[in-house]
Amino acid sequence: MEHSPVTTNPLIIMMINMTVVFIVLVVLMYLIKLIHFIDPTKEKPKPAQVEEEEPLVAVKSEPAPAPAPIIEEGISPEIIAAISAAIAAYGFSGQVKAVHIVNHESTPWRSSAKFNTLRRK
Amino acid sequence: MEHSPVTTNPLIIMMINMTVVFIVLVVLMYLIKLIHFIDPTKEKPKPAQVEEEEPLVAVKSEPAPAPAPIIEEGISPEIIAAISAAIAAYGFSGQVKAVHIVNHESTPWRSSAKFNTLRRK
Amino acid sequence: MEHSPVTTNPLIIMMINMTVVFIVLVVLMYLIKLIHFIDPTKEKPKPAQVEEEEPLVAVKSEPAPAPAPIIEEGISPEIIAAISAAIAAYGFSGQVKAVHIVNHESTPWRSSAKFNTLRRK
Amino acid sequence: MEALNAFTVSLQAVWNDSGFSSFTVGNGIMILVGLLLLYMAFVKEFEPLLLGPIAFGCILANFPNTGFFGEEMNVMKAINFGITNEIFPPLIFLGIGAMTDFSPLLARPSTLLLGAAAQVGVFVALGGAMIVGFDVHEAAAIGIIGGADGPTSIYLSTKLAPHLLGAIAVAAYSYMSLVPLIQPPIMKMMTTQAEREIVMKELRPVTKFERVVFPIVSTIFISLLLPPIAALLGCLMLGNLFRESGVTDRLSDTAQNALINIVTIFLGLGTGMTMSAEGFLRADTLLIIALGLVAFMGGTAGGLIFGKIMCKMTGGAINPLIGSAGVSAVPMAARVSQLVGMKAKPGNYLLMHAMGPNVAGVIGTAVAAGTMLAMLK
Amino acid sequence: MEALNAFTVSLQAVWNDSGFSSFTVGNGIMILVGLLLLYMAFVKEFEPLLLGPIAFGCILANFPNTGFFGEEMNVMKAINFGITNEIFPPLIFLGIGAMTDFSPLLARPSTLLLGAAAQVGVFVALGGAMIVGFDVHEAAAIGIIGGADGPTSIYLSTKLAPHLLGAIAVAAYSYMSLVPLIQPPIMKMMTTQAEREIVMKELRPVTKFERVVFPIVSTIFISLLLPPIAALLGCLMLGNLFRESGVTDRLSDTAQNALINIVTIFLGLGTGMTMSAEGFLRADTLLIIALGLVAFMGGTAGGLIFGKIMCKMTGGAINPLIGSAGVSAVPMAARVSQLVGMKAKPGNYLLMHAMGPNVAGVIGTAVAAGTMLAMLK
Amino acid sequence: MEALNAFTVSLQAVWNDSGFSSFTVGNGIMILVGLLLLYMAFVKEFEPLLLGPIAFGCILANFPNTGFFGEEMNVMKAINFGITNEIFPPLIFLGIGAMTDFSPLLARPSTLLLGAAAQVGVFVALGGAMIVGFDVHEAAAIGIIGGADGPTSIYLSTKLAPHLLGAIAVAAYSYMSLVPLIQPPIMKMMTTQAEREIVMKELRPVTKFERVVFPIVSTIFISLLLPPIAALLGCLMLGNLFRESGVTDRLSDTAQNALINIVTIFLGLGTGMTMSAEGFLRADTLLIIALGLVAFMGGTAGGLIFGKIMCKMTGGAINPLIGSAGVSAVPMAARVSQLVGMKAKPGNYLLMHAMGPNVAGVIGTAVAAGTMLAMLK
Ligand code: NA
Ligand code: NA
Ligand code: NA
Repeated sequence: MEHSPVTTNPLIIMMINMTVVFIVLVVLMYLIKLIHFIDPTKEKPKPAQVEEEEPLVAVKSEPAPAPAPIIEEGISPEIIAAISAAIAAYGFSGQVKAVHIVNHESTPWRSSAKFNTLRRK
Repeated sequence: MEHSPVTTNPLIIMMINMTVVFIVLVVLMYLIKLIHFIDPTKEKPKPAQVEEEEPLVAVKSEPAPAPAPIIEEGISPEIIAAISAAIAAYGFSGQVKAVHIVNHESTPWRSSAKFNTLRRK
Repeated sequence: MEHSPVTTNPLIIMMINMTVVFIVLVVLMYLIKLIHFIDPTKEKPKPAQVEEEEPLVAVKSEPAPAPAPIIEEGISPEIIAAISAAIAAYGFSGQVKAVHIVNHESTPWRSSAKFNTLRRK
Repeated sequence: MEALNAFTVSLQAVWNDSGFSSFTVGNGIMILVGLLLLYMAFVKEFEPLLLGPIAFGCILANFPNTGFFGEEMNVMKAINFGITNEIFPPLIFLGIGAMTDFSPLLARPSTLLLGAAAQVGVFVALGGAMIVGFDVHEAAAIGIIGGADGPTSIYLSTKLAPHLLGAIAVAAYSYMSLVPLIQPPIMKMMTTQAEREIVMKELRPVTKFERVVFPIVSTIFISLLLPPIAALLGCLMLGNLFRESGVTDRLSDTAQNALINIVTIFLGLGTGMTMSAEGFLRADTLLIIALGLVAFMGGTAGGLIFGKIMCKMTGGAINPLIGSAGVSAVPMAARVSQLVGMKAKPGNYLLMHAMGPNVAGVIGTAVAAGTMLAMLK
Repeated sequence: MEALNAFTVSLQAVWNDSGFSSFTVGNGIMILVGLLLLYMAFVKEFEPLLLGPIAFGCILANFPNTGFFGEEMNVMKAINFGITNEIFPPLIFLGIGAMTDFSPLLARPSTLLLGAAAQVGVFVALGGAMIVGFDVHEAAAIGIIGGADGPTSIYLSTKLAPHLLGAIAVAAYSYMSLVPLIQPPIMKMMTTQAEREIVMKELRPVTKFERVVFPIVSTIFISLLLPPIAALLGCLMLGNLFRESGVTDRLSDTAQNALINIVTIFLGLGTGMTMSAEGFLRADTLLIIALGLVAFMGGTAGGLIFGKIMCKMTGGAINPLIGSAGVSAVPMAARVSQLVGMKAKPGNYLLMHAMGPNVAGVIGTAVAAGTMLAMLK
Repeated sequence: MEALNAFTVSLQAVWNDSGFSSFTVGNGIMILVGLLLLYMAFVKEFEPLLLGPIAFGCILANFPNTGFFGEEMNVMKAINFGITNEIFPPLIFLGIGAMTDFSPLLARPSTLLLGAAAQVGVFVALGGAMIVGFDVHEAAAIGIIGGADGPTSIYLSTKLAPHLLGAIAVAAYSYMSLVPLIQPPIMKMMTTQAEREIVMKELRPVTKFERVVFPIVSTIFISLLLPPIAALLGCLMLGNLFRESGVTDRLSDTAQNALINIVTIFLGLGTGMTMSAEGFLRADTLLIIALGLVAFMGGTAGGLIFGKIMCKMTGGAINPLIGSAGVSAVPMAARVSQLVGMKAKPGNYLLMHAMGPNVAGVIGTAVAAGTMLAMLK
């Protein structure tokens, strides 16, 4: 299927291609939203979001008995850790011990460049 | 070597094939017996088989000083463990600590389905 | 590039080949010396070589506070260990704990034949 | 205006060359089949290591215009080359050999007979397939499903009936996963409570000599008698030698890890990619699936019947429940024997005893495949 | 005398057939180029896993009389076969998929738009390349450098402009390593201090259902729309399925270790071996390197601009700094977003948020490649 | 009656197509040879990693009617493709390079001369082979046995005398394992007690710079001078670079584990499968084995003589016992030097010093192979 391009104007070629890329990724975005919408395993949204109440300084308050993390079925520990880290990062919890934010962080593939800024305590 | 089958009768084809399979595996059975027969490393059969004396209830009798397992040269620890397990399973020894019955049990290949019924103590 | 050999005299063929091998490896020897010569990371030779003073019997003299090994940048720990071992082997130091002389020693590739003569203490 | 025109024409061109424009109902159904297989593989955990890649390959194969099957070489075509030339199944067997412990079989060689008897399912299905109209080559490939041995099924199918490869592979791996559902009712029906309660005598120790000599001798004997499976059986036994020799652990380790995993990905993907709509969406496929079930049940029954015979002949020393393990499906079928035995009499550990017929079933199925190839090829 | 004569003639023959006698200035320069690349790879640590083998391959390719490119098959020719037939890039993507966590993208799917916007660099470079005189196929292959995605660049180049493969691969991997130098100035220039200080809301949890369904759905949708990248995207998503299914850890492990490492060695060596003096030592190569930089900067800017738009539209919920991560260069670009964010406001952890556009950029570049292939091939 | 008739005919057909019906005395003897090699590999532990697969391949190759060497592609034919096109030896060398530490050689570069001197065995055997009637190509391939380097022997044999591959590979790997028996008597005979007691000065430290630059420089120099071994030597040195660069541990690890193990299985099997009765059961094979022994002994003597010369020239700084390690057979020959040294004077640790000539011998043999290829090919 060898085509002769419909135009030789670089600008038009750029616009066409860019448009197709955007269309594809926008559709993909809606597909992800659809997956989330139909997800039979997702947690129902909770009425009161407790996390937003604790102040930033409470990060170190380990003596206080922190509630066990709510573990949904089907969510991997990494995700939980990541979420906990996000919460911790903004000062809402004193309970997270160690965090692997994303798996690329720990794969040897990229081991030459390491950031440890997110590892806490 | 493309043959035209000698018969189109399914029943006869079945019988022929089944017969060949049986012949092959029967010969293989005798080959295994032959291997065992000529095995220069095999232990001579002992006159008195002590294991058959202890009753089933003795499985938990750990305080009694159990004899060290007789280790033949050329027998891998797995086999010894397997044998010990067999003995233990039928109540003749109180000495086995941990058992890998067959290697499939521990390979990751089949890790999705795990039985631990044979692990004791 | 199929040649007819210039001679069929085995002796001459032997001499020619051997000469080429020697020429190549001699040049390679000088290349290694050149690499060492231009090496921007190499340590300057020290005026006094302390190591040659201690007697052989001092190998076991651990109580004496041995100096920390001089670690050049760019030298792997294995090399240091190897060097330390060499020194230790001739009795000049009481400080080496464990040595991997060459990596073949520890690769599984050759694990069937193991020498432990160089492992000390 | 030129811009807008070019724009429309270009989008049109992308659409025209896309898979959507050439998409057939068949493609759609096959993608649904692929999704169903993915569900079976990943949610129901039916042999996910193989059925996962097979399912994904099935989906990939049904995207139009990908050029996977065109003139030009590409990664999918290279994988297909390994399928159509039977390169992958022997390499899988190399790893399986390195994972297999033949000791229970060597300790009680009579269990080879159970591994032979369980092949009756193969030939029952072969006969059944011929009766419902498949030709003898197709029937042989279908029958092998009853062998409960994935690589052997794929090997035989590519040689005798490549157009049925997808259906046969899917049936073989699915039923292997269903062994814990298919076998127990048959086992209970065909054995008496007294038989199920039989406690077997412990296995004798097996020497390293036996474990090393067995793969060599069996390779020589079987390969000489049935040359068409020399590659398959040779690789199985070479892998086993790597395991048992005691001096080639490196090779054993790689055979049962990196190598088998890489080949498994390719074997699965390549097998799935043979699943075109024309080949798969036919009444034949349903027949194959039905015949596969017959084969599995036949093999189970065959093993049990022979188990009962051996039980009689040995004066009750053999628990017939280990017979059903002769279908192979290692080690699932052996576990089923154990489970049913434990239900009849708690503490009746049959697993080790069932491993004999279980690994014998692998050899038995390879021999059955060799027999059929020798007669038909 | 015969001896001495034979001696002289033989030495002369060895010299005549040696590489020295056929050595060209071009070979010499290319070996120097290879040495420079080795220096970049091993001392400057520019993607050493790929650039190391590429550099070594470049050196090997410039030894005369090795017969690597002759009639007879040999190991280097076999590796070259895997390059020219696009066999290696999909296998690399299988491993990358097994290493990739799409959760941040699934938690905030709007970041896909940033992954799309960052592809503007690809097309800016495409346009630029056409303007400076490359034909449209070459221009597309050059543009893809801006995608910051090695395997995709190699895949597209082999399909559209194989003679430029070496220069494009080198540019792509070099700039990927230079992301921490190239991006920060642009990021600081294009964003305000207030924007950089924006703290983003934590990501919602993502279920296993989402993580398993996403690779399947995206494979189906994108492969149907853009069949030319079905192999590449299919392998990426199959690898991701191995990772996420929870029941195929063996395959995931091998895909991201033994398999990807083996293929990386071959891909690098094979790519380097396309770097002949005639192909590389041209003004075009400098143009390609310049255009590659334009592409990277364009992509960074595109992502940032769209980040600013999203920031506005969400009332300040999106920190525009995560936009630059849309160029992919996983996970380097996301780390750059984090670093610049932390400099603006200590404690402003953007890494996780930037991983969304970052992995979206991988998909975006594959889609851009597919689009260009659909239009041009 | 039809049934019984069909039954008989079928059994007859199976038998006729079986290997038994076409079995020759030659096959039988070769299978015995294979069994003997298996015994040597697994019981006597003669290089079991290579000799095991070679032996098994030899057995497989001598089953008639397997179709391994027919028109149709199959796994064994695919493996054979990798042998006949010299694809496997360079990949083995990639792993060996990743396992090799050149530091002892870099610390004392004069030991390269010992690695050169030990090649005298190669050329002695070459001359001997020509004298007993082999043509010069065959003689070169036979001579390389003296290099004590399996992959190089296989590489050269496939290029110059593929019909002798099996015998040469078996001889090379067998003698490598016999180094601890072959060398010590020669070493004791050719050295004085005083020489054996020489304690060598410790090696100087080697910098990372040297370890990284050496493989690059030696690849360039040797490949330019001897292009026929560019693939072999390039792979050896690339593997070494993976090891020494410090930033490619992933690749180094895979090269010396998964990759080398997979290729070892294939190389061994494929080499063994060239061992047909016609090719192997000839008086030539006995000659080759005898010449191989001559080569080994010649190499040992050559290394020792040069060691004595160096001992003299350095005023007793070099223990001549390290000369015999120049035959390579890494690290066995170096251990033999150490053992003999320790017997002469307890505490005289020569291992590290002998590693220099030992790894030099690998390079020396590759150079010898390159020289012969340059002159003869
Ligand atoms: Na079976
Ligand atoms: Na990208
Ligand atoms: Na050598």
